Amino acid sequence: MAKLILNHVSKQFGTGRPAVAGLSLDVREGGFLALLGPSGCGKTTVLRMIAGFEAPSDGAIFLGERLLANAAQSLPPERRNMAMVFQSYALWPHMSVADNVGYPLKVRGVSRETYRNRIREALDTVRLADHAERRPAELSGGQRQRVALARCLVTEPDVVLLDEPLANLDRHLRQEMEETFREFHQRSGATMVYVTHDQSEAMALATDVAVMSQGKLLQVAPPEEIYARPEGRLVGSLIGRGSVLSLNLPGGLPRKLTWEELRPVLASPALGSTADILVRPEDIALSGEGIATRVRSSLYEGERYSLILELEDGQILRTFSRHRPQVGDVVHVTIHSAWRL
Amino acid sequence: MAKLILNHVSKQFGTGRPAVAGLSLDVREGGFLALLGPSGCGKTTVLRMIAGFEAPSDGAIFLGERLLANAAQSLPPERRNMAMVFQSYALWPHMSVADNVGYPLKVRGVSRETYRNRIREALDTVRLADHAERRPAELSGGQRQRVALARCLVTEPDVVLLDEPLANLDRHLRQEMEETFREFHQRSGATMVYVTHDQSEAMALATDVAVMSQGKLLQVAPPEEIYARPEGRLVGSLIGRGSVLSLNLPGGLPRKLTWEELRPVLASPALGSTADILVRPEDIALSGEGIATRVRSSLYEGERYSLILELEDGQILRTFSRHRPQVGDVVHVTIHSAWRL
Amino acid sequence: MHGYVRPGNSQPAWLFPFIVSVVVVLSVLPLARLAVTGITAFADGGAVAVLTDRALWQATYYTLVTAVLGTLISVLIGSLFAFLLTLTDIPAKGPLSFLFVLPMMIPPQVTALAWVQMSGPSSPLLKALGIAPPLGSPQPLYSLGGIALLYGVQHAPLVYLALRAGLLGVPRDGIEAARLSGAPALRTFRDIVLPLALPGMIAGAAIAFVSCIGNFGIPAILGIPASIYTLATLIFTKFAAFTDRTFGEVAVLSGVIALISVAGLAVQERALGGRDYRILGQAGAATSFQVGWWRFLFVPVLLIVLFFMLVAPFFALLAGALVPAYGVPLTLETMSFNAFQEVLLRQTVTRTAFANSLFLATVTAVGLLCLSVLAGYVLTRRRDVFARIVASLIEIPYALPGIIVAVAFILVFAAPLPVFNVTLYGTIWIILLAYFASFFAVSLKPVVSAYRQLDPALEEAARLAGAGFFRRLKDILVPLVAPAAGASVILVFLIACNELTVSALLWSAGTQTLGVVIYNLDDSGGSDLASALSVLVVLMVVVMMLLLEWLAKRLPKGVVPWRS
Amino acid sequence: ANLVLYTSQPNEDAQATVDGFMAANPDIKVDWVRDGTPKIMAKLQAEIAAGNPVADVLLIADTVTLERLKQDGKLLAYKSPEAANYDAALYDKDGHYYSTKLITTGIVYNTSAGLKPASWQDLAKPEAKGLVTMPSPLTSGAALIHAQTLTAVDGLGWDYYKALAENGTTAAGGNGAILKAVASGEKAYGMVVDYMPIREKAKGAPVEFVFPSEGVSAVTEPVGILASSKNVEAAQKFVDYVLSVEGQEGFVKLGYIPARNGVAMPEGFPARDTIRVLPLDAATALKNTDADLKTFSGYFSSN
Ligand SMILES: Nc1ncnc2c1ncn2[C@@H]1O[C@H](COP(=O)(O)OP(=O)(O)OP(=O)(O)O)[C@@H](O)[C@H]1O
Ligand SMILES: Nc1ncnc2c1ncn2[C@@H]1O[C@H](COP(=O)(O)OP(=O)(O)OP(=O)(O)O)[C@@H](O)[C@H]1O
Ligand SMILES: [Mg+2]
Ligand SMILES: [Mg+2]
Repeated sequence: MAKLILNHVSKQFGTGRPAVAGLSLDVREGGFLALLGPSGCGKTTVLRMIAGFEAPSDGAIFLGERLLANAAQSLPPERRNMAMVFQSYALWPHMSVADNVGYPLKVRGVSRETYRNRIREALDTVRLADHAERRPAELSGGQRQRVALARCLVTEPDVVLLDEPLANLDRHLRQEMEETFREFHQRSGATMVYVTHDQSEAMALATDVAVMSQGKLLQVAPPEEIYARPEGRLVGSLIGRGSVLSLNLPGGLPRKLTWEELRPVLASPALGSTADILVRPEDIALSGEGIATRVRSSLYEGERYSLILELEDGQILRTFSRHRPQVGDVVHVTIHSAWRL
Repeated sequence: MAKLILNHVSKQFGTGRPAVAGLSLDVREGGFLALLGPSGCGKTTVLRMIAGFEAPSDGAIFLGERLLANAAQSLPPERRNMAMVFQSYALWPHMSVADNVGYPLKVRGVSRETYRNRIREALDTVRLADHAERRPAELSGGQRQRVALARCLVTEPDVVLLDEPLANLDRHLRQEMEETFREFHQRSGATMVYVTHDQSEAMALATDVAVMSQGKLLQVAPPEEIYARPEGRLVGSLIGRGSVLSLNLPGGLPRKLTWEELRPVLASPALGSTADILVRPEDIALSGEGIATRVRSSLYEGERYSLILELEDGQILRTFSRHRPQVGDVVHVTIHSAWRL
Repeated sequence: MHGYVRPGNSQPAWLFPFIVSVVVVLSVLPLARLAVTGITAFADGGAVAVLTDRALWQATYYTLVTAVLGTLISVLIGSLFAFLLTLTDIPAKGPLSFLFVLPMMIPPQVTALAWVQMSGPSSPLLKALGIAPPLGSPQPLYSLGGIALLYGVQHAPLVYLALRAGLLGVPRDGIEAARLSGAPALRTFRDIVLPLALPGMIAGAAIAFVSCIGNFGIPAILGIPASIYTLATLIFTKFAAFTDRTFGEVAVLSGVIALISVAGLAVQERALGGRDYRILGQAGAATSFQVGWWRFLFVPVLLIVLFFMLVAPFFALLAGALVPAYGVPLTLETMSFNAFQEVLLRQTVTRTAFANSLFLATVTAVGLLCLSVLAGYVLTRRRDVFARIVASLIEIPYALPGIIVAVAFILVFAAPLPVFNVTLYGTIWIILLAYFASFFAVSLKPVVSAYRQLDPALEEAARLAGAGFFRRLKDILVPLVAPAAGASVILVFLIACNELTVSALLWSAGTQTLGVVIYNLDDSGGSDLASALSVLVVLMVVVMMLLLEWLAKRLPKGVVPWRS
Repeated sequence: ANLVLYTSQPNEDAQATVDGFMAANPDIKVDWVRDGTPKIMAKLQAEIAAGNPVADVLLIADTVTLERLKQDGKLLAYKSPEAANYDAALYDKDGHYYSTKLITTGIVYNTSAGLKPASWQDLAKPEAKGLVTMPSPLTSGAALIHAQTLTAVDGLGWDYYKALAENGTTAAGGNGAILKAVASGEKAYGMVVDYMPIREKAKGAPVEFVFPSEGVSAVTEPVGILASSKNVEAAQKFVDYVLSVEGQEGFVKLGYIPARNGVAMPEGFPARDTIRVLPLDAATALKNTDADLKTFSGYFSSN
């Protein structure tokens, strides 16, 4: 196990825009990196380059001292000792579930007994022990995804690549699987790279979160850090469910703003040069006082309502409420804290 | 547009356990039904029977007065005027994105101009206008899913079936797409059946939520109702992120329990016949008073920490906290309200 | 009720009956008529004598041994080419696969003769190397092994084309997942690629096997000198000494061939049995294996194989066309273009034959493609006994030697058709019908295996889009099975182009085919003319293939087998 | 309807014959089909079985084949006025068929071969071991007749064939294949019909043909009219034409020995009286066919 290093990696598919552009990233030894970013930003492409399915058009990838790939040469995937859950699962339709899961073991030539035990264990973990003899075509979407998961975790890889491994699972299974990842990570010490659209998943599992957009890396930081101190508008709006306001901030203020600092700014219209301010929903309190906003929409989410509030100048704030305000109502809010991006 | 009626529908795949067992369900005219349930419970199978890809082994499906299918006969899918987003997308690899999206229009023989306009609109909606000439193989996972979405919404179907249509999209797109569904639903009045694992999605969009498990229907109700008054342990634990306690309730209590009613029960050990009590995380307050619990785990989720608290007798409670307690700490909680399942 | 179908049924109600009636006309009727004639010929007994004749069982044994060995060899060569030229990055893939399709155009007799000469006492090659055997030493090709080897060489392109279509359907992420699991290239090939391409491979093997059973040219040249009779050559000897029992004997022999081919089909079903080949999600493996330095081994190997399969026989043909008489050494002085002038300018029948054969081959290839697309659909969707019977009935005519098919068709069609009161016999249409019957199996095989690999969701999505059966056939299914459809059309076209034995009995004035003309020229001592015409046929095919190459941009991806 | 001729003559010869006939009878049009005798017979028999034979006139192979058709009642009896000019052995006395030419089978050898054979017995000599090839009676009717003729000769008999088999002789394909094998030097000696090597030699091929001293067998390419013919008159004219001096001279021009008495020999052939044609009784030969084939394959299946 060693550090995974991406050094100025680019990938062109010949479509004009590069899928990945000059991305540099270190994943520390035994780290658990969550890779976030909008659809089509190049996450899968990064994983595929790490695994060795695509050669970088430029730059180099190392695992510790060992060169994995650069534009000229590339270690074949079968010699990288990695494992991956594919976004498309990539199950082998001609093999049973058990054979799919056991294939990496078979290639490594383990004894029959170990083979059987490890398959059973892996299938137990993903709750598919009684589907061992089925073919992938006879499984539901989530079951297929779980087979892919079991196959990924059955060996002892140096690097584990997970491409939306839980997208098709219900919440319960998801929680169980997250637990499995955590255990696996602790037990094996493998370096893990995890692509997901589910942020609470990412935050809960990862030691570091990387945010990409349009092939570029925007920020890497531990979860708490990236949530509390995102850099730039894109990261700010991508992480968490906050809203970004353009406000006319006076100079000399700290990045973390309090209600006292915000209140005067909110009252004055945004003119001239503006700054982007991130306001998290949990930092907004619906109270009788504060500034007036109009409820633009309120959506039931079970636990609470998710509100979109409109400021006077038309900018919006997102927040939650346990009660349902009527659309069009005027509510007063205070903003405990905000973050200048 | 008319009511969609599933009448005692069953489906056997010959694997011993039926995939769907005696399911009866009405989706009201122009309704928006969210279908929830654990992985492998038969959701996709229900959609496939409504679409006409699988014939029910037993029972019948009607759209208004019109029989769609029973065990003996079936209206072919091409004559049902439905649209579907497949869990596996089912894009046609030999066609460009635009052709994929436009195919249902082409079959309907619309004029060239309408054809082009409608495709452009649909692709704009899913933010793929500049990928119109690509092949599906050259798209990312989320982009493929969006093509499938665009194809589904391009015509004016009577019934729209959505099988995890947003599983691979980031939060922003997801919100936009939800908005699109809502608009589409209002504009077209189509009956929609929506399978998802994301409950806030389901709650926010649906007029009714149906919960399935192991091929059976457990409960159908409007979102607020099913969240507030779930029937049975399964629905209770599936909807929302609550925890279910087994408690020794005295007789004569209402189903909705207050702290006053709960407090004595929690103090006494659960012996003899017990009742299942659902406690929602948002109904738990961490306060200096109340009963003592030990923090078993606390996971960062960005907005807040998700806690698992252990009661004295080992049962667990889930709740949230904006601050991070240490694992092993003792915290006192009060439970504002709970629900007897 | 109107518009309803049986549950789980995606094909229109008329489709299966339609296919059944086609099969009845093309296969059941002629075969049944032959059987009836055979039984009548045995009116006074004698069937037992034929069945207990040692020669019959000997021939059956030889047929089986040579066919099985030949199939193995052709699978070996065909797979080597298909794999290297479809999935790896070796250089010059296009030209190599272009050339590999050509050997099908060289009549088997020519290849056989070329090889006999190459390995015989008068071989220029061996002479040059100084290892030519002395005059009169036994010819090693006159043996079971020799026959099998030539079968293998002759049918390798069939396997190549069918397997290539299968390989194109293997999903790329499946290969990648295997590589990441730690499987090196060969292992991935064995565990993932091969099993997933199995339908294509088995289709190829089945075509090769059935072709071997029915082949006449190769065992006639290589077997008879060593007194090795296969069923096909044995049938021919029965016709040579015609008696009133001949039809009976021939029917029995044909029955044995039919049994072998049905058994072959059963083996094939068994091999595919119960498994699922539906590719889930995105297909399209494209180039997935880097050969690296191995290319310096692979490319020469492919070139050597091509030399023996194509170059040597072709130059034997060319030499035969350029010398004035057989046995005259080819030198600059003896060389003459007389034969070409004769066939091109003076023999009017050449033009007729070109026109006829082109017409027949084109209509057969295209017509059978349409039938195959329909039949393949039905046969993969309904997997019941009836489907299997229909599949066998389609198979049998191809397994029978052409002369039998022709006789059966004469029996049915020599008399005017009832009701219509027209006689097909003596027109080009009866040849066309017989071609349809003979080559249906060739056309169907690759298409069926491609259907097996299809992800059903793709058709379902089209149905939901509102596309009726023909619509989705045209827009979705056919483009998706395009590589197989391309293979099917090209296979049938090439085979029909220089077909001989069926048309030999069915032609009449004005309906000569190229095969018939070449054979007659050769048989009448004009071997130089025959060679010249064969060379011209090969050139014509090359030109047509180049035309296809030019068209390829407008055809669906994968249709043209030498483009990747 | 046109007169339909089924023939096994080579292409050009068939065309020449038909052209000659049509020149002599401008009001009759002829369609012809040519193929090897087995295929022509298969076609004809299948047509007969289907109840609609297309052919009117046959001009094929040998008297044994036509004798068989005659015995099945498939041939029409026609007494041609030209018959007077033929040996009685050359036509059926009831007029079902008439021989039209003599195609003899002798020995061809490659000019580079060591031994210059002069008799059939020479082929069984040790010098020819493994160097001889011949058409197989199992696939060629002419080869069968050849075998039946030779084995009826005193001093040859089936023992001769046995000796050939032991001497490594191969029995392969048809006459064309034999010629190719010998011309290309793959084999040194072969049994083959006369006109092929004589023609090829003229074109420069390194082959020589000999009429062995014991005599040669001959097939006579008889002509006959099918009983089912709907064109009897034209068919009779055709028979008369091929038997006439004019028709016979046409064959000579093509390089065949004429059957009619008093017609000159073609170029490259020795005088008619130096060639000893061995006799064959069609009816007897027909009767023994099965047994002879068995004997033959008994000798030749062991190698
Ligand atoms: N073709 C089939 N043959 C046999 N069993 C099948 C087949 N298709 C589905 N099943 C089984 O039927 C059950 C229901 O499958 P279905 O696909 O409807 O689940 P689902 O609710 O959509 O699950 P998911 O959320 O994982 O997609 C599963 O247990 C699955 O294994
Ligand atoms: N084979 C290809 N050819 C051309 N373009 C491609 C190819 N594969 C991916 N792309 C493009 O590269 C970009 C990055 O794709 P990638 O699959 O890495 O995105 P992603 O971040 O994984 O997105 P998602 O979350 O939707 O899966 C996308 O815009 C996609 O269209
Ligand atoms: Mg992706
Ligand atoms: Mg599903």
